[in-house]
Amino acid sequence: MSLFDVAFYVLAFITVGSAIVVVSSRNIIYSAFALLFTFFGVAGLYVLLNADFIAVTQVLIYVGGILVLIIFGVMLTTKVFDVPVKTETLHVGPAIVVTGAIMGTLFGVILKTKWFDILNVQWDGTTKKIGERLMTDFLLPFEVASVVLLVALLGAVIIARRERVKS
Amino acid sequence: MNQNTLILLAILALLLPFLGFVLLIFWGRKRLPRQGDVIETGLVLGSLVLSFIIFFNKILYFPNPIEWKFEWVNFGFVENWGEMKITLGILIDNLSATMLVVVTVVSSLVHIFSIGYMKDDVRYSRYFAYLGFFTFSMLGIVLTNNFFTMYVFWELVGVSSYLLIGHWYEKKSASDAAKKAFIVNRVGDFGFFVGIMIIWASLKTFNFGEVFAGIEQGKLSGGLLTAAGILVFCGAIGKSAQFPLHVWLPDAMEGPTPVSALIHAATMVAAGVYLTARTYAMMSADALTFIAYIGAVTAFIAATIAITQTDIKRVLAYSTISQLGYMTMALGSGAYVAGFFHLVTHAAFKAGLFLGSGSVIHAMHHALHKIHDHHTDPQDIRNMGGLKKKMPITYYTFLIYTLAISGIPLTSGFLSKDSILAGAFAFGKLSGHTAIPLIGFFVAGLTAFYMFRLLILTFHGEPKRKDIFEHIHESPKVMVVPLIILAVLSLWFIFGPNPFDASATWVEKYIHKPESVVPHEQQFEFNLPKEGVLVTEYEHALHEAHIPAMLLSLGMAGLGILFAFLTYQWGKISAEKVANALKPVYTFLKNKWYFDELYQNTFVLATLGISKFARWFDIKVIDGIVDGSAHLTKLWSFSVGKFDWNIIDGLVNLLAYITGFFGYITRLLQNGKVQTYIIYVVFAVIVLFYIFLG
Amino acid sequence: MQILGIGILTWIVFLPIVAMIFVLLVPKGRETWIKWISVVATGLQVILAAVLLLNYRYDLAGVNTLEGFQFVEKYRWIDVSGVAWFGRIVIDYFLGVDGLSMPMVVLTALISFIGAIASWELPKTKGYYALYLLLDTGMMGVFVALDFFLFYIFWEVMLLPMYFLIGIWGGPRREYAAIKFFIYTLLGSVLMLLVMIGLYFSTSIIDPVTGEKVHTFNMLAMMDPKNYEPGSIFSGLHTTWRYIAYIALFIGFAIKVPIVPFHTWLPDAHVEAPTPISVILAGVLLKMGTYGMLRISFPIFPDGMIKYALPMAILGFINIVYGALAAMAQEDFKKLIAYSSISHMGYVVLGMAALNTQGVTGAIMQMFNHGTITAMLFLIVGVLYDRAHTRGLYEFGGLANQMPKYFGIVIIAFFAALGLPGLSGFISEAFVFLGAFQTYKWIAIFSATGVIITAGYILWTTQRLFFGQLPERWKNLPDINARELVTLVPLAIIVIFLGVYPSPLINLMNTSVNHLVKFVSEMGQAGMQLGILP
Amino acid sequence: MLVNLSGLKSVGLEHFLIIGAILFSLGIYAVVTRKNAIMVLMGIELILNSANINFIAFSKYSTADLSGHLAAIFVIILAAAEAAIAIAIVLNIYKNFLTINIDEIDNLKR
Repeated sequence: MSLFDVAFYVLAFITVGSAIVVVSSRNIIYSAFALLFTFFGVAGLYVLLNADFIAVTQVLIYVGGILVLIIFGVMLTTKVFDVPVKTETLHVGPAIVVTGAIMGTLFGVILKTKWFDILNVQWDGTTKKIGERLMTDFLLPFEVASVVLLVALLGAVIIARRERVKS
Repeated sequence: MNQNTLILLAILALLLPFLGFVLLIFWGRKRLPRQGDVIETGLVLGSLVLSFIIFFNKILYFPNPIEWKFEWVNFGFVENWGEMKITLGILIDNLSATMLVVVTVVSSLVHIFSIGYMKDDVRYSRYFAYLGFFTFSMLGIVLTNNFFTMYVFWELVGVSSYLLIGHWYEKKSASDAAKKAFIVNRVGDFGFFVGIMIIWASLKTFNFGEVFAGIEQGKLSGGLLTAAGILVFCGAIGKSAQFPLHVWLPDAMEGPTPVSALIHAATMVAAGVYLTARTYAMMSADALTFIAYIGAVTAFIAATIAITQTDIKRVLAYSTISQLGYMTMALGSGAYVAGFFHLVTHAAFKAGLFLGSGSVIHAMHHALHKIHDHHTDPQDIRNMGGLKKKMPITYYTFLIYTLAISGIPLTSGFLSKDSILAGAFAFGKLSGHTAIPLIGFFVAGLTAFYMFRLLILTFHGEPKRKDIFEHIHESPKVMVVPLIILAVLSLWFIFGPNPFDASATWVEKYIHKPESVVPHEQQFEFNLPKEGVLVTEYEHALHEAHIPAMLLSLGMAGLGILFAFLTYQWGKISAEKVANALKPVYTFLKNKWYFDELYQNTFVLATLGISKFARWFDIKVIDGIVDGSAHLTKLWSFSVGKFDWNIIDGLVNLLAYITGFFGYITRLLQNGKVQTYIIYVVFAVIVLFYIFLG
Repeated sequence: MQILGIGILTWIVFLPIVAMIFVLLVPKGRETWIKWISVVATGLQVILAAVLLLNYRYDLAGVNTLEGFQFVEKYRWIDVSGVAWFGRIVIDYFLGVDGLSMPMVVLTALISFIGAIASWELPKTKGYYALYLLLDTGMMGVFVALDFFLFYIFWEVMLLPMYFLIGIWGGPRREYAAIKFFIYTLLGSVLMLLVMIGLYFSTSIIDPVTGEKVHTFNMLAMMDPKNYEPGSIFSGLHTTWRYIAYIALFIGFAIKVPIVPFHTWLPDAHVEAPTPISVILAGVLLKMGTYGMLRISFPIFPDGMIKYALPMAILGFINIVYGALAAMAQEDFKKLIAYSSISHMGYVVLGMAALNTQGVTGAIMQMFNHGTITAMLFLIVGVLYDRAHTRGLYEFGGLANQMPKYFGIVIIAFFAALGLPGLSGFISEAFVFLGAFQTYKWIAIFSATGVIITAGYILWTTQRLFFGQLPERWKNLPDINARELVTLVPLAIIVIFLGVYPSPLINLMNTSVNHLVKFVSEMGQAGMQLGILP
Repeated sequence: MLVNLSGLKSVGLEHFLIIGAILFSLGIYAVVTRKNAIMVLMGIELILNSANINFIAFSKYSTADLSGHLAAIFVIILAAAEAAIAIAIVLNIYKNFLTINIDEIDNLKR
């Protein structure tokens, strides 16, 4: 059991454990915070996978952006002080069955499959390479993504804008 | 003057009255002067002049018949027939020439008389138009050379008679009489037409000459020939008011009196006799016997009825029927010339009688009008009497006519009647049908009796209604002149120099009995020429019968006159007592032998009944079946509809229900919650995964 | 003969359709245009008919020979191969006239024209005239079609507008009358259709275009026994199937005539229909039945005709007498005229059954004359009804003084109807009787009694309407007006002219009639002699 | 934790895939069960993360190039955009319905 393995298991534990908390916690605030740990765990896993740029991006965007956004959403839509921020669940039974089924299926598939050509490449740093490829092969998706982001920004603003003319 | 000119004149004479009709019917009432009466009268007078020209030319210069034909319709060549065509035309022989004169003379006089009589009538112009139309049709009958146009004009005469009888159509009785006249005539015409059909089918022609020639060749003989003869005579039965179709003529007196004179006394009713004379050659012995009996029966029935009638015109009407029966009887019994002679003389004096009665009625009418009496019948002889003083001209002319019709010497009637009776006498003797001369002589007496009864009651004695009598005046000149002319025409010298010898008259001289074309075995034996003998048995008998018949008829007439005077003038015999003594007979006669009632209750009611039944049958049975089948169809479709509703629709509904059930189930899944759908999606993905990869 | 490159018969048939399109295009509120278009179109039809008459050759017979037909137009209309088990279907657009159809074409043109004028005052002008013109095309087409299929199509085309014209513009019981008319006629059509199909599969001719043997609807081909395929249903002569077909066809046409007992649609339809439609119905439509017999039944089934001539003559007799009797019992003026139509069509049937020159000539003349006379009669009823709004015979009286002109016209029409010599009705009746007498003596004699009954009800009606005292309520009835006179006077002139001088009409049909009689009697008897009896 | 510890092989592709699968399943579970829209959103983030893990893992062990990384970048970009929009929508929903419980917003059914 190498250090790599140990690190993996630790990170896997953090990720899965916190994800379970996200899913199972009744309090939405707890879920949000547990999600923070999940994101960190995932970022760690990225590091293990030699994906330094992605790991950083993960932390920056998910933790710094999305999670903050989610917490804002929670804050804005939940009367934190009056009413318990507990959320209700519905059809838990079918959900467990279905998710169990899908998880079992995925596990079966993953374990049964003979994964060919295990390379296990080690990169020295991916940032530069990613940048190059973004500017060459993936230029169009890159630009489209920027447009999408812009539109999403505008859309979000318009949708969430408070209508003043309302009586 | 050649034949063609004569034909041309004949056509002109035929068309002149028609021209008058056309002018008057379109422009008469408003445009023409005096509503056109003068025009029409003038045209008929023109016709009269032409007729005289034709008449004298014909009998003086043309011994043979003049005929003109034209092809009217051509059917081309026809299988089993040959060249099928219908030729029409005009035939002028002595018979038609004489008749032409008779018709135009009477017609002209009636026209003139009408100017006075019909004055102030509402439909004055139309009246003259119809008179013109009648004259045209009557001349058509006279001049035609074939059965077809004979029938055509026959019917046209019927129509003009219909229109004239119904001239005062506001009166129900007038329009009823007109209708009756036409329909009864149609019955006779039906027989006539069937006869024509037989002739056409067997002889392929309508032309008189060709028909007779064909019969002579034996193309039509036996029972069919007799049938054809009798059926053609049926036309005469209708038009000449012979028994059993005589019922229309008395009713026809509803028309204006001059019309009665022209149509229902002198000309149209004589057309039947004329037709019989025309077709005389084709009459077989059986047909002739039939004709003779019809004539005799008619003469007898009508004479008996005439005795009891009180309406001046009805008496004359029955007398007309009786005289027509006489003529028919004469023709049937072989006295061809006598029959026709009587037609001619009768035309004059009967027209005169009617016009005379018209003059009386006219006077009565005006008198009643003066005293504002609108209920008294101006035609009833029981209201008259003593008119002799007030209307002398009318009286004396009327007297002459009465003498003529009674067959008193010095009148034309004596000449013709005597010949008829002689013929009947000979016929009765030879054929054994003694009833015919017996009836003949008896009716001669009756005729004298009822005619003098009429004369005495009307003109002699004391006036029965003084108030009316006060206002009676002699008729105007325009009415009196025709009376005088007709009276002159009723005297012997018009016809022949000897007042006692009919054979010396021009009628006997120029009109000859046509040779019969009937096969010998179908003729009377006594009519057949014998070898070595110049005259037939019949002619011989006729000659022998002359003097006895003359004496006997004179005796009968004298008796009749005597009784009339005894009863009505001198009051020796009370008419009422006699009537009461013979009550049933009197009632029977008074009611005209109940013919009208008989026909009404049999033929008319039966026809109406059948027609009602036909209507009922149509509505209830045929339409019942139609509607019934429609209902059945509806019922069937209704049950099909039920079936549809319950069974087929049931199935459909079941299907729909099942679908709905599944839909309901599915709807349960479809709860509108996104997350539920996501479960389905994921589940489906798993299932699909296992399906494709499992 | 062509006008603008189109055959004159096509013109005469389809001119009304063209006019109908114009009528439909007329904007709202211009009803007068519609009327004038229709009148002009039907008037042009009359002119075309006159042109036909002027160019007509009197020496050609027609009937069963193509060469004998005139103004022939023959084009391939439908030619479809491989239609299921039918094989190749060939239908020709085949028009032509001969002596049998020429009088009817003239009559149709004339009556349509007069009907169009008489329709002037009817409501819902556009729909009415459109249907009227369509009807006109149908009628004209029936009389000139020489292809059975085409004939059938025109026959049906006529049916539908008639249904609506009665059903919409009719009197109070119009729906009943329209449906009755429609179903009755449809029954006849079905029988005709069955026979037509049977004939189609029995006959075959060499197609001139491709040279192969094809079935045909050509009527002329159906008249020639050589064209019948051996073993087919109608081959041979005097077979049971042919008799059945003849009877079926006869009933099909008899409904239209109408022959008792298939006649009850007629009184209802006539009474309910508006005046011009009654005129068309009686003036033209009834003749289609008898025309169909002459054109189709007789020459195609001469054997059946000969065999059933006697029953046909008896039916003619029944029609005459029964119609007249039923007419006598009517209280409705129009119904009386309707029944008189039945009676008068009986003469046609009797004349045709006689199957000799005079009888058939009389029959066709009666078709023509009845067309004109009965048109007059219905117009006359219309005139009275328009003024008094009632047709009860018992309600009138004394109109002769109130409406003298009307009375004059009525007298002409009435006397023509009762067969007064000098008017056209007499000539045809006389010829019918003269013809019938040669073949069936007793039937002719008994039928002639119908003349007496006719006189009875006609005179009775005259008396009811015109004589006697005028009831107070009719004191203000106006006399006949100019437009009505325009419709009636031409007919009256024709009635009088043909009554005095019928030769023009007789010459028109004579060659054809003689040929038809010869052809039918020879063909019908040929089979008997050959002993091809079943 | 279905990993067989006794025969533990060194950490490789499978391990990361398993983590991805677990996260995916948990994400699905959150999306399906939670009423709160924001919780649903969190579930979606989990799913996206699981996908990213897979991309990166395959990139390292299987394809040996950076395509996976790039895909992951785009996923992250879209996730960011999606989160922004989603939150905006949620706020809007809250404004209109005064709740963000999805089961109460069943307009689809009507």
